[in-house]
Amino acid sequence: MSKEMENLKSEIIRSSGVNPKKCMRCGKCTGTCPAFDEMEYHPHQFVYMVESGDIEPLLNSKSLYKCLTCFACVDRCPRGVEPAKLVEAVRLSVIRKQGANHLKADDIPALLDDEMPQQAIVSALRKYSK
Amino acid sequence: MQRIGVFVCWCGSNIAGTVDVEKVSEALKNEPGVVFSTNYQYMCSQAGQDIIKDAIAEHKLTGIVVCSCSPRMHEATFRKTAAAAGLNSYMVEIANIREQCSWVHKDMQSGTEKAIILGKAAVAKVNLNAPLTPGESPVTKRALVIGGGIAGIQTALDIAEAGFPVDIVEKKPTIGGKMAQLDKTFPTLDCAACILTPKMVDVAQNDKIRIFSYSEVEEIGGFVGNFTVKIKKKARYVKEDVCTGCGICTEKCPQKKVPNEFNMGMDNRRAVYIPFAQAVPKVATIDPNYCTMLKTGKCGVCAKVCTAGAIDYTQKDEIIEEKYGAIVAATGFNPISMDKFDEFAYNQSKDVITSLEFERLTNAAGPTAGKLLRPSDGKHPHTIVFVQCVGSRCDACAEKGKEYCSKICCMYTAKHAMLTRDKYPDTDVYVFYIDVRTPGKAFDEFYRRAVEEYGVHYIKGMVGKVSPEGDKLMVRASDLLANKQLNIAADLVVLAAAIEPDKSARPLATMLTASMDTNDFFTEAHPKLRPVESPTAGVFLSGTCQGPKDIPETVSQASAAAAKVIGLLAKDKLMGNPCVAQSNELMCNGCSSCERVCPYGAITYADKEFRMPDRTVAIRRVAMVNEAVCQGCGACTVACPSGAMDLKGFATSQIIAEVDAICK
Amino acid sequence: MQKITCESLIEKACELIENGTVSRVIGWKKGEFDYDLTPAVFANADEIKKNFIYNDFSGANFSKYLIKETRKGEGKVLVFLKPCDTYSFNQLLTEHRFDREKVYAVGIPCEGMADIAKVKAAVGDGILKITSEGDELIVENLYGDVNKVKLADVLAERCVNCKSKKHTAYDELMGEDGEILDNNRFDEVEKLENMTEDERFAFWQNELSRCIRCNACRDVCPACTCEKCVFDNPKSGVENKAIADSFEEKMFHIIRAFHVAGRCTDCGECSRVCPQNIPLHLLNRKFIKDINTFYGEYQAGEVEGSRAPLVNYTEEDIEPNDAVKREE
Amino acid sequence: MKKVAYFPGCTLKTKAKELDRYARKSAEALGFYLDEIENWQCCGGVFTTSRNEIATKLSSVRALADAQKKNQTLITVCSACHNVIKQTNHAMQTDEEFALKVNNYLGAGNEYDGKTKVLHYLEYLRDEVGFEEVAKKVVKPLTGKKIAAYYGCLLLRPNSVMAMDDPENPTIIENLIKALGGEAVVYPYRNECCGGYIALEDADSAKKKSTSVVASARSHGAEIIVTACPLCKYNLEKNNPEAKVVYFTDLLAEALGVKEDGNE
Amino acid sequence: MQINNEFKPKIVAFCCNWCSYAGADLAGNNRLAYPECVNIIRVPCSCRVNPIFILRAFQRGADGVIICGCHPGDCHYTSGNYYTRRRMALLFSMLNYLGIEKERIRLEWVSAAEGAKFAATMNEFTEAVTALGENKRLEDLRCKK
Repeated sequence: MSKEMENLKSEIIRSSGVNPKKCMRCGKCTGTCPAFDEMEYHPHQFVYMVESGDIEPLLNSKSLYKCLTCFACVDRCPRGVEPAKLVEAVRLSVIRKQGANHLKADDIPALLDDEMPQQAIVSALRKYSK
Repeated sequence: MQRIGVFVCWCGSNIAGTVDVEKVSEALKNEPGVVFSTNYQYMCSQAGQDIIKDAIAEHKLTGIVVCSCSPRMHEATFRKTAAAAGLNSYMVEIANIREQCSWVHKDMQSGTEKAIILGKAAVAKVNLNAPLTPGESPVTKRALVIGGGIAGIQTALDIAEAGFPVDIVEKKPTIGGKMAQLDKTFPTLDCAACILTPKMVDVAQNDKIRIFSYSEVEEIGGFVGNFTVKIKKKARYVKEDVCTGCGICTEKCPQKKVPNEFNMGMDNRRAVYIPFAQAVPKVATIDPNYCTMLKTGKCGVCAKVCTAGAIDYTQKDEIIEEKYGAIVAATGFNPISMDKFDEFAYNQSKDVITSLEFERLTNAAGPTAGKLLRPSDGKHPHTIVFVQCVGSRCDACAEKGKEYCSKICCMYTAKHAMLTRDKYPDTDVYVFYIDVRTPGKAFDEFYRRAVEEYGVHYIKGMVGKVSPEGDKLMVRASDLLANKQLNIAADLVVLAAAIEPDKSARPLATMLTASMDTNDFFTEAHPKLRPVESPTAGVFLSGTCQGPKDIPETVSQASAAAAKVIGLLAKDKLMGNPCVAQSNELMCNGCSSCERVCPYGAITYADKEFRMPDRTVAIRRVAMVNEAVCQGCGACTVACPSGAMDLKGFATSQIIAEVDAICK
Repeated sequence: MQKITCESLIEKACELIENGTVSRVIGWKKGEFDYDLTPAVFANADEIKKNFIYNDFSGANFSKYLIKETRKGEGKVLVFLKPCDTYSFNQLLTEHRFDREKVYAVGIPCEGMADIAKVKAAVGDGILKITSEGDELIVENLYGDVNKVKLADVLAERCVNCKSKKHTAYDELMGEDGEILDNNRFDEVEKLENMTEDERFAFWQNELSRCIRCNACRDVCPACTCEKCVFDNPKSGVENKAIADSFEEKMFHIIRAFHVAGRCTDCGECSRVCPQNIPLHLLNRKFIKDINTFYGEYQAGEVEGSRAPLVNYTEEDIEPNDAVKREE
Repeated sequence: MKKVAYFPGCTLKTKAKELDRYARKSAEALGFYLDEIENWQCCGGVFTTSRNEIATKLSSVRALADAQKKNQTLITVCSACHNVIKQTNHAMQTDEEFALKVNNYLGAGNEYDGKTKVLHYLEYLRDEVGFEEVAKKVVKPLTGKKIAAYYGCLLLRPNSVMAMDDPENPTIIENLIKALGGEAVVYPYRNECCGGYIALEDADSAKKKSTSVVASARSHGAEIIVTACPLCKYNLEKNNPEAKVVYFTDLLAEALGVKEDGNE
Repeated sequence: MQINNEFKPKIVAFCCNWCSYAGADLAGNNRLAYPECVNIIRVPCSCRVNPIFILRAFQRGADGVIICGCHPGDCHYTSGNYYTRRRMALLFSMLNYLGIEKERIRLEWVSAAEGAKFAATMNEFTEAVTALGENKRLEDLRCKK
């Protein structure tokens, strides 16, 4: 593992509070995930890849923005690993970088319709931008 | 003042090579109490032992020190030597000048100096030794087995076989336990009833065995060899000795809507019932929670139809007190509740069942007469999903699941899958697994057969959610090897629920002062070398109350426990280790510190009268050590603030004498 | 809050002895001066009315007296317990040291007791009379001077760092109950911990070398209630009647503190009675602090029947080698 | 009348005014008053689980601190606000390092110690008012209506923090429906995600999820779907124009007889 | 330095009968050398070691005291060493608080199989105590010759 990845891994673990070593690779998170079809890397892969330091592919993956934060994986994990928190931490490590926002305020008007509640906009901004 | 003899062994050149043995025996001559000191090539040889015996006689020795190899090697030898010469064997101390001196040091001079120091320490200790006699206690030659499952049955049969009377206490109306509910057994696929029920009959017919069914242990007192136990025989409202087990009452009882626990509540029984055809004892029991007569005083049908006149609505609980020399815990297991795992929809659909329920569904004596039919609509299921590790290996939160592997699920699931495919080849069977664990004779072959010969779909992954839709159960799961999420429309979902110790184990452990782990499994005296004994002397462990086990393991452990019990009951008297704690009543505060650290429950308290200096009498609570139970660890001696508690053979004064001798 | 006065206690004591609830009363009796009170047992109302006293110097913790007193005679013993005393009371009950049935405990609130050394330091020697007025003490001396000192300024050390105004045991409570307090009682221990090894050694060498081995600390300690003390027992390996060497001082105080570790209620009596003013409570508090950090908060005497930390364990306890800071 | 601190949230002031209005009216009919805290700010809509994300959680902490000053329980109606505020409160209670950083931001004198009790309006009805009491106040029972509760994610998960109900087999809304005289339809997708905020940039994904929720409710016979979340309502309605989705406060107000247009 | 080289400390090792004493025997069987100054006292269990014994050893001239027991969880008496661990944690901390050199006292878990660990531990401990020199802070002058 490169020094850089080593640092990134420990930052992700620290900020998420998740211990990926607890994972016993049962795949219940992935068996549970409602966003499975939209993701290229699935919850159990996030856990495994962070643990093994193979984080680069995750940083560039659209999967980061497909997690619905529905916490189903968090609740159902038999080991208390909380994969959603790990996905969030990886995403934050990307969007916290200068200019790396996934969603820009300027993009929003085009995405709106009349009925969409404010809640959707603020939530998406929280999830996708810094 | 002691008259001490010192015997320095050369151990050929093992000691004499690095230690000047002559100098050692010479130096120790001048120590207080020493009246004789010599050295010899091999003290442990017959000639060496004769030197010791002769010296004891000739010099009227009251204590001896042997400077030789480790006491772990020859302490027992020299104790026997001393005893043969009429000296109390606990008047012997060993100075370990081989393993802890000559073998680890190179220099003759410093090695000799150290040997002298070790010898002096031993002499200092012996000066304070007192003759010790192992305590003796009689043994009640009767055993109690708590739990009448296959573990309890096997233990009881083996003990009875050796000629000792044994009682089984079973809280249910019949013995047989979980195994009686099973259909087939892995890996040989014998029918469980075919191999269990003959054993149950053996138990019933063995005149050394008494069965207290529908009974519970209320109170346990005493200690190894001398337990006193109170057993509560719950009122079954049927005279056990009169009932012929004809079953007419169970057919005529008008109360038909009682969930049948033997069939996991999947059908009903009457208020008066015999759990199953081969029950032992085969007598009826009236369930007071449902019996109309007992609840309202109106009915009495069973009494009318009983030609034997066995029904007795006035029966009361009965307490029986009995003495036992040994107690075996065989309290067994239960599947955990599925309430906290409703992502699998156990509480939302009747067609989501546990593996034990599946056993009943496939059992010829079960609610469907052995036909595999869905509980909801009685249809034949075509797609069945088995989910492994439901609640096992789960440490997300303690109230939900169990951190341990339940051990038996992989094999019984393979069995279920295989038998289903065997009987109903038109069924698709999926097994979701995290790992398939099959250590055991012919186990992995069995699992492979399920895959290779019977075409069971084993999928590495876990079910995330089961959604009842229409008459289907939509199963969403992962297939980790294919990196896919699967959606299977199943007809039946079977959950391999984790197993946990029976709830009665915890209060029983408290009564026995036997220790338990955090999961409420009984702890072994030693996990490797004494696996069927509890650390509490006289208490033995049989079956799953000690940890998850399959039937062959349970039976072997049950027999092993029986062997230990037989070994104990075969003795007329128990000889204790005399190096036990003793409490000085005059100094004891009665504060309970010692009791709290004692791992064996060897300490009890009594109020004693003491004559005070002013001639008044004061009553004080003081500790008393049960020498038969104490194992001599000494934890109490340090917990005791006043120093009232001391350890024979390793007394405070003796250890201090050794410290002083070494540091001089 | 209702201020408890000497009169109200006398009234209560007389009432309980006259209505037969109790047969004896443990209380304070005036000594030579207003500030040197001695514990006493009263058997009738007249004695109580004549000699019973309660003032800002009624610091003595009576819990320990119950052991001997409850073994004597018939009937119950009345004891007045300040909040801190109830901890000792509970601890002794936990250790089965007296029969609860033979005691009638009346909880009394406490705003702190005065330390005569601090009073003398404030107003000088030659004190004749001390009375209390509001939150002040009025001190009259030989020379006819009348000085006032605030009670808050002359509080005994243990009261400065009072750990609780809440009674943990009583049959009857006079006044209102208070709360368990936040306090800074470990500050001094921490200060010592932060010194170097050499500095700590010098500090304690200086303190403990003053010990005259009078055994007052042991005799007053409500946890030191052994039927026979190890220091009086020739077989214990620590017996010694007098200090003969600097080692003895350390041995005595280490073992004394160790024997009460996990049982000490931090009542501060040891330091209060030490004629040499050795801060002995700092030894006990070190153990309390360590126990709190290593094994979780534990206050002896807070809950009757609780399992003391030294007769308990978990599988994950700290290793002794790590219990001592290694980085120095 | 008993006052409880109330955090409405931004959507309740705009797109989901009826959720707010009927919550207040029903509360009064049931004998408590929603005391809107002053100067509240948007909760942010989602809780960022990262332990070092401080700034985005401050508005929630301020709301919690406000409620504490009033010495009141803090009630929310919107599922999202509820989730964010409850999770923030939990972090303040359990993550010392986080709490310290937050309190440094809040400044001396404004620290928050985690002692406010956060309840969802539904919890308040169940635990404080009691569904039996609610049933007694019903004047227009919803008799004959087949109503499916839609919980979504935010009310129930993560269960260790939300601790509102069994996350896999919840009963709180069903019991409310029963108390109001309606027939509760239980269906497996009631705790599945509607797609949430993803609707903004991946409408297809949201559509997939929302349609399966509605299909599941319908296949079990539901006529009306009830929710507590404006975003859930949006997603379900947008992707299933024929579905009738209402807020639980709507039904509540109707049954209690405090809804103006009872004939909709 | 000269003095230190000549200084030979006196070390008392309390070893539990079931694990550490057997570990010491194994060190002997394998001829793993350690200094002569280490003298072993056999106790049934490390929980038999009273703090009084330790102080007594220092009083009588020991320069270092080491307590050895079974690894936690392996105690022959199931729980003895857990109590030892608590007692010694408090005692060590107290001695250090009084300014006694922390290197003079140690607790090690040595199993019956760890002969090599026993020898290594004793070598290391002796070295540490030798570096400290004579025990002055807990000495009893009357016991010095």
